Amino acid sequence: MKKSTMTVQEMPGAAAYRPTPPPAWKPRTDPAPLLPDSEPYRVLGTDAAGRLDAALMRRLYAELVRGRRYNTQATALTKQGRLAVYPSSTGQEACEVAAALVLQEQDWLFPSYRDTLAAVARGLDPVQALTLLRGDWHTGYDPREHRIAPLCTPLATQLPHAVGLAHAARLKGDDVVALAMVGDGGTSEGDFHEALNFAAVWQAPVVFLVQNNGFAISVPLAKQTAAPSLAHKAVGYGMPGRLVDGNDAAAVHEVLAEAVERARRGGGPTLVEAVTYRIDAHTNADDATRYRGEAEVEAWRTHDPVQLLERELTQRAILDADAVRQAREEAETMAADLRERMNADPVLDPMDLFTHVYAEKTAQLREQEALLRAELDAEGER
Amino acid sequence: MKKSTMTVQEMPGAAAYRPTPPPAWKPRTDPAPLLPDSEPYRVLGTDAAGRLDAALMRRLYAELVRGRRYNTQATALTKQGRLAVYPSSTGQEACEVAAALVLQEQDWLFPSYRDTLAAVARGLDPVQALTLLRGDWHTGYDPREHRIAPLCTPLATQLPHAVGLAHAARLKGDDVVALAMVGDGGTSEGDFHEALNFAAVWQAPVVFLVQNNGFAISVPLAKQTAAPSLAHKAVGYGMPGRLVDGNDAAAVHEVLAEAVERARRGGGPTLVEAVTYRIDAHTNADDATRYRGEAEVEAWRTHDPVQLLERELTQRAILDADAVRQAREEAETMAADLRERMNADPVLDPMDLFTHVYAEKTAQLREQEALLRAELDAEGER
Amino acid sequence: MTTAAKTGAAVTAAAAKAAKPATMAQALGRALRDAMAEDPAVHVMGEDVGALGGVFRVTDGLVKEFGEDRVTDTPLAEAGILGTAVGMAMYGLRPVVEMQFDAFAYPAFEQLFSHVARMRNRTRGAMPMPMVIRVPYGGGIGGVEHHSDSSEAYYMATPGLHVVTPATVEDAYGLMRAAIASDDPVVFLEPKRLYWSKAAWSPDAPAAVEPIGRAVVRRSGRSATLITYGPSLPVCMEAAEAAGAEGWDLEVVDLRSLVPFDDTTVAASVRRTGRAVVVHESTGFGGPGGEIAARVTERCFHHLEAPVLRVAGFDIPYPPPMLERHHLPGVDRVLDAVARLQWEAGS
Amino acid sequence: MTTAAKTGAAVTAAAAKAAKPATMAQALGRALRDAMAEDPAVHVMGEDVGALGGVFRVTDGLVKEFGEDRVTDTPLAEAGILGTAVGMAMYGLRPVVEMQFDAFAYPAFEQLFSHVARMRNRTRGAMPMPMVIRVPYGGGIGGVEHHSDSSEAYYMATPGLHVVTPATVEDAYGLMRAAIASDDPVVFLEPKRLYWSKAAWSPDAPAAVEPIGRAVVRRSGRSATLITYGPSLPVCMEAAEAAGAEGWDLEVVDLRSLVPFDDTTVAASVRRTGRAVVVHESTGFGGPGGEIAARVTERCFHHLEAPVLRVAGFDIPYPPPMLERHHLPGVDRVLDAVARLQWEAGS
Ligand SMILES: Cc1ncc(C[n+]2csc(CCOP(=O)(O)OP(=O)(O)O)c2C)c(N)n1
Ligand SMILES: Cc1ncc(C[n+]2csc(CCOP(=O)(O)OP(=O)(O)O)c2C)c(N)n1
Ligand SMILES: [Mg+2]
Ligand SMILES: [Mg+2]
Repeated sequence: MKKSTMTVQEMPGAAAYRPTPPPAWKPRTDPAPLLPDSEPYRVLGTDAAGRLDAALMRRLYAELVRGRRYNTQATALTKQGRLAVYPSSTGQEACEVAAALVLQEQDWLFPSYRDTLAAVARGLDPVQALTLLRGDWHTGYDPREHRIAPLCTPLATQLPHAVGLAHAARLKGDDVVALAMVGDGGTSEGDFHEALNFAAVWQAPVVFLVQNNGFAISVPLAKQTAAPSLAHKAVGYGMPGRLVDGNDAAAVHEVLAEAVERARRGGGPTLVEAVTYRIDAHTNADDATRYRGEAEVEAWRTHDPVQLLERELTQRAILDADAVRQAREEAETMAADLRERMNADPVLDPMDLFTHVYAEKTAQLREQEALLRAELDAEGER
Repeated sequence: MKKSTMTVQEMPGAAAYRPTPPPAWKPRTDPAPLLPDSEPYRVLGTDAAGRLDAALMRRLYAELVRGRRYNTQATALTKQGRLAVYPSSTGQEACEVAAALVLQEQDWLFPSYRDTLAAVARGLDPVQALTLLRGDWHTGYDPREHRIAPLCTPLATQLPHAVGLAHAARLKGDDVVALAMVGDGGTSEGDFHEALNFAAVWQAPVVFLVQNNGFAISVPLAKQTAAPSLAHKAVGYGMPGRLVDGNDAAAVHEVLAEAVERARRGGGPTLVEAVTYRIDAHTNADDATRYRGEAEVEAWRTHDPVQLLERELTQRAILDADAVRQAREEAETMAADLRERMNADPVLDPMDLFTHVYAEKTAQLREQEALLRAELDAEGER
Repeated sequence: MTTAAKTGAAVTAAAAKAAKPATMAQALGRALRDAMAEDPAVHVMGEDVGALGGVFRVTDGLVKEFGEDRVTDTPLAEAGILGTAVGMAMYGLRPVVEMQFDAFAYPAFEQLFSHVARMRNRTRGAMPMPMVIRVPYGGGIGGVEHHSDSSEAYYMATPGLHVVTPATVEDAYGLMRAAIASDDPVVFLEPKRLYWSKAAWSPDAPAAVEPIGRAVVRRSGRSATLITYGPSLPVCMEAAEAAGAEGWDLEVVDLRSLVPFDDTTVAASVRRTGRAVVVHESTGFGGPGGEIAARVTERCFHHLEAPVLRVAGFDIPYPPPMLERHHLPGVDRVLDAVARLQWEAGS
Repeated sequence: MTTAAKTGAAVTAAAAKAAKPATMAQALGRALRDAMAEDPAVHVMGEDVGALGGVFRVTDGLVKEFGEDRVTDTPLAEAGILGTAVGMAMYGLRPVVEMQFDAFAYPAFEQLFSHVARMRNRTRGAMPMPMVIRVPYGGGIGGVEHHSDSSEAYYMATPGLHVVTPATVEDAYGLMRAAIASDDPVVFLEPKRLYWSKAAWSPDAPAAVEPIGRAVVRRSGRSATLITYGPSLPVCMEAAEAAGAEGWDLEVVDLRSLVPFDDTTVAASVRRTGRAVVVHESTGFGGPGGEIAARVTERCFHHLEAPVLRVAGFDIPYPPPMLERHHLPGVDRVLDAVARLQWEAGS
């Protein structure tokens, strides 16, 4: 009680008072290096295109053509009832492909439901990549074998997984970078926030790629955020933010490659916003005419990632008519193969329902398994 | 199929190609006005102190003295078993008091469990404010009567409430601002992110006050965030961030008053980080010696909010010895009253358990009520 | 609940017109519309509820009629949606919140459990939470992972919430009106696979507002009682028809409200029949069936000829669409359970 | 589960020393320590688990012994904690995650329900989730709002999770070791009010690792079975003692594991006694008791002299500390239920 009735003039040391900065008040770092450019970074159509790596660009181009074809083929499969649903990435192929190409063998990709193409560009069998969307199982591949996490549906929930995995790899001393993909809508989820914060605090080797395609189903970006850009969110976590033209494959590749390299060097996480556009509806089941006009879509069609790259590379003689033809042929071959294999009914075993719930089946599950087996026997199905 | 096999040179309009910016690519606004100062804003000890409002400062001072006394008294009550627990705001009184004083009658305060003092400074009966922490009920007052939301324990969950209430008031055309309080640790929760984003998108009249007191229980700020400051998080939502010395009552009041005024004018939300320090342990049940040294605490004691204000006001002759004495006497009176009233056992009715679960008791609850009544009758308690 | 009473009167007063077929989705939308027209405090909010009309089109047309201030496409964050709705209710509004799919309500569970369900209790009645949380639930629509969960057990285990679910087009309207009129928070479970179910139903003379908490006997019978709700009601009705061939005359009770639970109607039926099977597609273990079987047994023990059996989804994560028919309780599984009701030992 | 086997061997091999009293919190901490010492893949993470040793001091001393990389004070965000733990488990670590209090696990429910519980199933076994989620639960410690929830119903209703809870100091050690050794995710419910319960227990010869999924008869009796777990075990033991005076010889079964459920032990007991009461402090409606009573009845119907009764917390939000004793099932309430087991009609 004594102390609190003393006036400050009577306080020992009061004269020498100088508010020294204990921890909560440490000198703040300059946010400038964290801030993204004010306009999306571009390479194609700019002077920077003069120093393009020809071999890389040809590869990127071939993958873009293949990617576009993959998207149209998968959408066609929904019409034939061969896929339950397909969230197309038509118009976003530059992001999908670049995300896959910047990673090394040992790195990990964390795709969302829209990112089957990124998984395919990384080398996954296109049929395996579509298992979730065909509906025979939730994941069609062994994530550890391919270092591709399962396609993730609950929005933004894959982001903390990427952080945890990258962190674990770093703790073990392994050279692994994780690249996680999320949409503009997904940035509004709490999991986005928590994941980026953990990543920054832990300085985890992870790259967050936000594909801002303008919409979360029907909801346009303006109803999603009031921020100067989604890349500006980086500042609040103390990580650098980059804003890039998501339809400029060369630019996306460069920015992501830099971020991956930075993470690999121990420089911590980066948030990349790639500005792009969803040319198709949200999925084949969606009716986009309810919430946007055709003029807007047409405007974006003139900024098509495949065409942008093709034109630049052709102009610079990095790509010739042969290479273009070859890319298309390869894409058609992939599509024909995909079509054919997807036309075969997947082999299903209803007893799989019980197989991987736990490491070992519980007595309860064994009872239920017996029930189903009896039903199937009665049906004569097995 | 036709289109996708055309080269870009063949495309209609390809020559005229110019990437026009549809919505997802709208010109980005300049983040500069959103960025906080690089050092916490101060008034006391600076030239700005020359233009202090004497009446307001005397009121602030009296409330700080009362607030400090309230904190010491409440802590004493835990030792006497009269409070289940008390999370003291000793050292943070400038924030607590300023938060209350900047609001008008019709505005709403959204306090956390640490902010009983803000509620008391707003005019709530000190005993009612302590009901939660005494343990006779979860909330001791009618939130609508006082426009003070229940003290909120699950971290950051009160923030979306403040946004929703402010938004609802605005929709109704009412002149209401909501001020919500949260700790540095609470900024890591997803609800913080979602609340700030909703507020910015809706341009809701709400002010977020983060009291950065250096710790979330034992976890220091450095393990909580890598951001330049917590105020920098504002940028990612497109709202202004302000960084203020949380022990400088004049500065906190000024910054909060500005933010409240801005919200009232329709200017939308503001994030304010007040840098302060938790002088006491997290609660009376906590042992702070496990995670911090006494030297750090001592350093902050020399930057005490009550003393800082007292010294400045005394030097500037805004406060004289009489006023100081009077403030202390009033504080002692409040403390004596609080002590006395808290020493009386609260009147409890076990049947209250069933009263406010639903608007009307379900048959099920009536059965359970009968069971308890029979037990109490058997015990002879009622 | 003056609002409810008023609403009931208004509805009864409406002139009856010739009924045309309507879907459950349409009936729900109509209930929202009528409630909004009557009470300016009712606000609809969620993901894609505006121009799109929701992914199931339940809110179709509302934004045109009532504007964006009352029909709001929110940012994509379920905790934020429910959390801001709490704030709106604190200020006296009556938010109707849409969770796009059952599994996507999980991020909002802290707000639901810790605030929506407790605010009235916390404040001794000073601050009620009149809000409806619409949750499309259940499977059978060929949805990929996370689009077919049955999450009713989570809601049932949370005191302070009402939990209702319609199984008919009429009830969809009536229960929704009652839910919006309620001064308590109501989790409104919408059976996805019944969205497109149709019934002759006139939107100009909509069904009466059902008081929440009353089960209904959908089919009378004397051999045994099928206790069910929502998506499993059609299954049970079909099973009851088929059971006739086996000589069983089954009664079917549609719970409609899981909280509060209508012990009176259910126990009366089981006392009459002496046998019961609970049917739902939610997983069996820890699912609603345990509670239901336990309370029926507590109340009807000496009337029971056999233990109350449960037919439910297996205790597994919801399977992929190509396998879901093996998971969902169908007519055969219901009849098998009926056959296990120890008929030989019976009266 | 080679790890479990190895662990068991190690434990058995340890020389038995004179037992000193230890608290449940200490036994849990010791289990964490031993597991960490044995397996470098085990990581402890959560809020305040480092220097502070957790608010209940369970992780006391671990950061000193194993460093901050393995005992990590995370940022304050439960979904983030569990979500990053999922990623760590994907990479082969075995995270032990602490949720500070039951109610503060709710923000992590989407990660728990949609990922932790399903990842193995989703990937056909390729990506198991060996992790332990420690949840201090239940009341009786004078905690203010949100510090006394019993949330086991939520976990039980989620296939893919194991759910265990110790009631004794020995089990705290044994079950924790088994949980960490398990290749499946285990929600480990720690009864708060038993943290300071003591037993003679030698940390140098700790209890054997209990296989998860086995209930245990804590007291044999012939009149009726009390089925319980965690915080309610001491209540039931006391009730069983007191019941002797009334002429009832009660058997007490401690479930220890809610998932998987040990039907064998429980049903065997009830078949012997012919009567049963389920006792827990979680709310009754939609709580664990319904499931337990239903499965016991399904299995023992013709052995039952009376319906299985339930003694549980009321169907209300957890009350403030000054009223909690009226909410929590105590000895009298248990004995009242036993008295209602229709003794007059019995054998
Ligand atoms: C947690 C959660 N809430 C809601 C949904 C339903 N949903 C699926 S996609 C989607 C929109 C996502 O938009 P965005 O993040 O921008 O990604 P995009 O689809 O544009 O690639 C919504 C609301 C979901 N999958 N997960
Ligand atoms: C959702 C949630 N998680 C955990 C807790 C337990 N808890 C209570 S206070 C606290 C630390 C909060 O730190 P901060 O936000 O900085 O506020 P301060 O206590 O410093 O005022 C924690 C972890 C909680 N109340 N709510
Ligand atoms: Mg999008
Ligand atoms: Mg703090």
